[in-house]
Amino acid sequence: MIGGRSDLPLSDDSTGAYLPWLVAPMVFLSAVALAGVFILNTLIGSWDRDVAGTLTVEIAAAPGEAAESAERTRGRVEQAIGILENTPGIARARALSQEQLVTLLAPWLGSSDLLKELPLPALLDVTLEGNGGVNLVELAAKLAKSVPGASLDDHRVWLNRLIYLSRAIEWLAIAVVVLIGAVTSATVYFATGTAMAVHREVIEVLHLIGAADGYIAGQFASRAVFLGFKGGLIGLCLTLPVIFGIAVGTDRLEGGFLSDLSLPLGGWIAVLTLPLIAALLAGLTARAAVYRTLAKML
Amino acid sequence: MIGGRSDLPLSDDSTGAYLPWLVAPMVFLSAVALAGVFILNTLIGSWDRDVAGTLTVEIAAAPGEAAESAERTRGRVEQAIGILENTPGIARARALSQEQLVTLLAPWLGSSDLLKELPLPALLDVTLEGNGGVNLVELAAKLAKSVPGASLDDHRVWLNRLIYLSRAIEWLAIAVVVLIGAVTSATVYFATGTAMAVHREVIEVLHLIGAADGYIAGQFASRAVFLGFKGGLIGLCLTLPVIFGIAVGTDRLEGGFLSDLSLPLGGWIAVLTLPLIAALLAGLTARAAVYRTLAKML
Amino acid sequence: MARQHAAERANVVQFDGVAVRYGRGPEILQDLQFALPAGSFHFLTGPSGAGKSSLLRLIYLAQRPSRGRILLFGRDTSVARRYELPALRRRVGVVFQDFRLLDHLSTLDNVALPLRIAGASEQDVRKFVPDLLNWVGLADHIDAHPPTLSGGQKQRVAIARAVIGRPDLLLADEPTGNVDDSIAMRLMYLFDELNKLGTTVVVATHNENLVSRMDYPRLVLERGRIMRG
Amino acid sequence: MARQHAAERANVVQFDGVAVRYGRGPEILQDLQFALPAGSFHFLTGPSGAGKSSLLRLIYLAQRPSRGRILLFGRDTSVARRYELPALRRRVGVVFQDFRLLDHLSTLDNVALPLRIAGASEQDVRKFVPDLLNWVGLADHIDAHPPTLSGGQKQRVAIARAVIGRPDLLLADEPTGNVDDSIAMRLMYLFDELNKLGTTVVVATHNENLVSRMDYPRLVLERGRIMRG
Ligand SMILES: Nc1ncnc2c1ncn2[C@@H]1O[C@H](COP(=O)(O)OP(=O)(O)OP(=O)(O)O)[C@@H](O)[C@H]1O
Ligand SMILES: Nc1ncnc2c1ncn2[C@@H]1O[C@H](COP(=O)(O)OP(=O)(O)OP(=O)(O)O)[C@@H](O)[C@H]1O
Ligand SMILES: [Mg+2]
Ligand SMILES: [Mg+2]
Repeated sequence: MIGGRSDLPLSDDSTGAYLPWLVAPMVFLSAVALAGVFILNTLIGSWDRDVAGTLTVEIAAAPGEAAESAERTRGRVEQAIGILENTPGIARARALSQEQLVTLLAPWLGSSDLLKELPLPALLDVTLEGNGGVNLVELAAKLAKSVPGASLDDHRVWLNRLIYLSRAIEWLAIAVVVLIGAVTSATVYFATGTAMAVHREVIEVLHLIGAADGYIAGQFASRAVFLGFKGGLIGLCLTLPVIFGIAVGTDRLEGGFLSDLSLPLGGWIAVLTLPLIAALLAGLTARAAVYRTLAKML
Repeated sequence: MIGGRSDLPLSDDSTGAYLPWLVAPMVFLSAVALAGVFILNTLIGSWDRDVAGTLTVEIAAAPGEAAESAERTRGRVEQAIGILENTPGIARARALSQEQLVTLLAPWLGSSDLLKELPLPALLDVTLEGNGGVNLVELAAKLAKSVPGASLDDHRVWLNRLIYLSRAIEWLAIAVVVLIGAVTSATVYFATGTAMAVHREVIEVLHLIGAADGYIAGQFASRAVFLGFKGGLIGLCLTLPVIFGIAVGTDRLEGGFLSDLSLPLGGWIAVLTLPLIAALLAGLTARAAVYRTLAKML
Repeated sequence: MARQHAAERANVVQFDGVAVRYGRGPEILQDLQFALPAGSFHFLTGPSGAGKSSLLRLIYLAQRPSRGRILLFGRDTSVARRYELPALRRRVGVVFQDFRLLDHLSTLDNVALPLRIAGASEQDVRKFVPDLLNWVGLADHIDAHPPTLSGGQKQRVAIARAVIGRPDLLLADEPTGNVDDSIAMRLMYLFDELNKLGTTVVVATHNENLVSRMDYPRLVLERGRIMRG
Repeated sequence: MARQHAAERANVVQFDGVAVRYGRGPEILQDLQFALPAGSFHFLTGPSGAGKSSLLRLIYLAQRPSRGRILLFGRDTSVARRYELPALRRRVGVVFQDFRLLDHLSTLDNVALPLRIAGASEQDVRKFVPDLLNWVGLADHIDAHPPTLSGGQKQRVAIARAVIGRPDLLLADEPTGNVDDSIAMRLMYLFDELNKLGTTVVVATHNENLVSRMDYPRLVLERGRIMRG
């Protein structure tokens, strides 16, 4: 499609010259948004793995004398296990034994024999199913409401909350990508269409001289492919520093927490494909616009 | 600027017709990005208030016999207070007394007299300065490293972490707004410039007939203002459902946690100003482009 | 062409009850019924606005008649498929009244256009185009672009473009409006030469001087009809 | 005008050693030294490409000379400020060789353009424009747009636009190339009338017929210089 002799005055006119400069920023925006989605997705994936596996639920000791307290605490534990095991995505919930509890509390309260005589809180070890699809935020709210003194591992709940927020942002970013893609297409479409309007007379003369429709359309299409690709490349060149900038910048900001903010291979491929898409789109639009112009002629 | 007799063939030509359709999606993108920044900023503001005020640091009881443990724990407390009081943004750090501790632990371990004999963990009550500018994530890391067994209130650290992430996203969104603004300007600039290239002959004829530069530029500028404003309004109409959609959608998703996801007044003003900015920009560009075209003529 | 029917072959152009109207206006041309035999040379005259350009537009397939049938090289253009038309058009050379040169191409490239569209080699272009430009007096302006040419120079480029492909049919619409009589005669001589080589020629003109100096039949358009002059 | 110097006032156009070259090409016009007295009528002739249009372009301020000085209505155009030029241009009516009509305006609006730019009322437009269009034979095409007009009709619109403002100076570049001799004479009569009312007229033309039929002096351009005919 590129190359070949051009009989058309499309090489240095002001109409063609601006097409790359419309395409470039659009490809830039698309690429940045696309890269953002990929980075975010990777990040969420790594968090997801942290959330998968097991989880701890703590149930405070019920108030009252030791025996009474222990009785009531046991009732709450049963209740919590019931709720947990009825939650989709949770494989199993099991209360820790007294010994296990003491072992766990030792670093906090010292390994005193006195511990054994205290009305201890209960800890439940919850095993999640492989896919990690539990909404811990909802679960925490439900537990807190139904079982007095029950609380879900704070760290996990927060991570889950973060994941949900990030997912929302991810969807927004995908929407932005789609949107910008649509706008880019519209821009290329209208810009190319305008070029055709400007060159209507040229098209007509070629038509009357006996050029076949395909010949005329091909000339304009190859020109548009070239200009669209040029714009796409410019846009891409603007994108690369931004992608690296995001990685480096956020990395420094969050120190380790967001450390894997680099673009995965799939993301690179997607971003690098954009100029080709822009070029193809420009070419097809030009072709269609010329055919549409020609269709009005005998 | 709008209205007045138009002597120019700018009313129904294909060149002018496409300007609004280039401006509309750009204004749409700008408005969505702008609204996003405002919403995010409000959200972060409300989280910020949650983080302000006081904060708890927990220091696990050191291992060993009761007396020895208490001694070592006290040493760690001193150390932690030293670190805390040297952190900018922290007004004061104070260890809770034994009585306060027991009162606090009672709900968890029952209010047994045995508690008093345990090697209890220490709790520090930390008062933050008004502006809430402490990086809790960093502080937590520093404490954990320097003082064995010290940990910062998990909830708060997570909230802080979220705030930092959101701030990063906010800056990104601001960058996107600036970027899209620049792209919009470029689009309007080039689109209007092209219209001038197309109308070069018209401009030249008017010039040679004796029309003053201001007259010619004014005709094109008022036309461009109209088209730009039309495009801006279309873009705005597309924006409103999206803004409401974001508010409703994220609201449902996170149930309460993100409940104040509505656009603040300032945001509404900024978003509603966009069509005016687009119109102004189109007008000024057209004016400048015509003057530039005319400047090449005698 | 070789195996075509003799009667069809004889007439390069044939109009059967052709009429033209624009939009819902009156009929500009009415019931046109005439034929142009192969190898003929006609002048087309008539007052301004009589429909000379419209008639030529019908022949070079820029416009459909609102009524009637037009045969071009024996092919009924009203039933011809769209993809057949370019080949027909390539056999017709046209000098447009408003030149229609491509501003961004040099004189040489403008004139070479029909050759290139027909797939001629660059060698042929280099061989024929400068010669022809020399003949029409534009040897000094081979690399000039139309906007830098004078009115008469543009007209001569338009004529060169129309004849470069040695078309079977040459339509010239007011080809001498911007040149003086000596150049006009020189251009007519060019058409005459082409005609002698077999090209059918129609020249629409207001130049009475020219018409009277050359001994060719005349089609007079008046009130939408043709009166043989 | 009223308080201008008498000698300046006498000459509407004055060329002092004017030369024109395009880019780094040769000088198209050389050492032009002449004056057009107020109220005069000249034909400008010369072969195609001699520089007639270029000379007129200098006068209507579309182009600067590469050398020399041009006085228009007594004002030295080489020292005039940019903002003074529109007022000078409004006193000059021009018929461009390639018409330069605005395709998106109707015939009426095209012709009304100079009036509107000069700030005339719609009432005046409605009063003068249809009359003039009637005179040039375009009464039926008042609402037509240029692309739907024939070549001669466009030319007449261009002429109407040039004369509608009763300019002090009328420059017509090949104004009769697309009309027959009877319309041409009618248009010349229009110019003649304007001239009698005080307008200075210059008509560049190839139409020998026309020049010889009217008894006006002739400026002949040849090899870049003016030879009074
Ligand atoms: N596209 C069009 N739409 C409407 N009317 C048209 C169109 N083209 C031509 N006409 C009208 O048809 C009539 C004939 O036009 P045409 O150009 O054929 O005349 P012509 O004989 O070539 O005149 P001229 O000698 O002035 O060139 C004119 O009145 C013109 O206004
Ligand atoms: N913008 C330009 N750039 C370069 N050369 C030009 C330009 N305009 C005109 N010329 C050249 O200057 C010469 C004179 O052109 P001009 O249009 O003045 O001739 P003319 O006398 O009006 O001819 P015609 O009778 O054919 O209209 C020509 O050779 C032309 O090619
Ligand atoms: Mg005609
Ligand atoms: Mg000329």
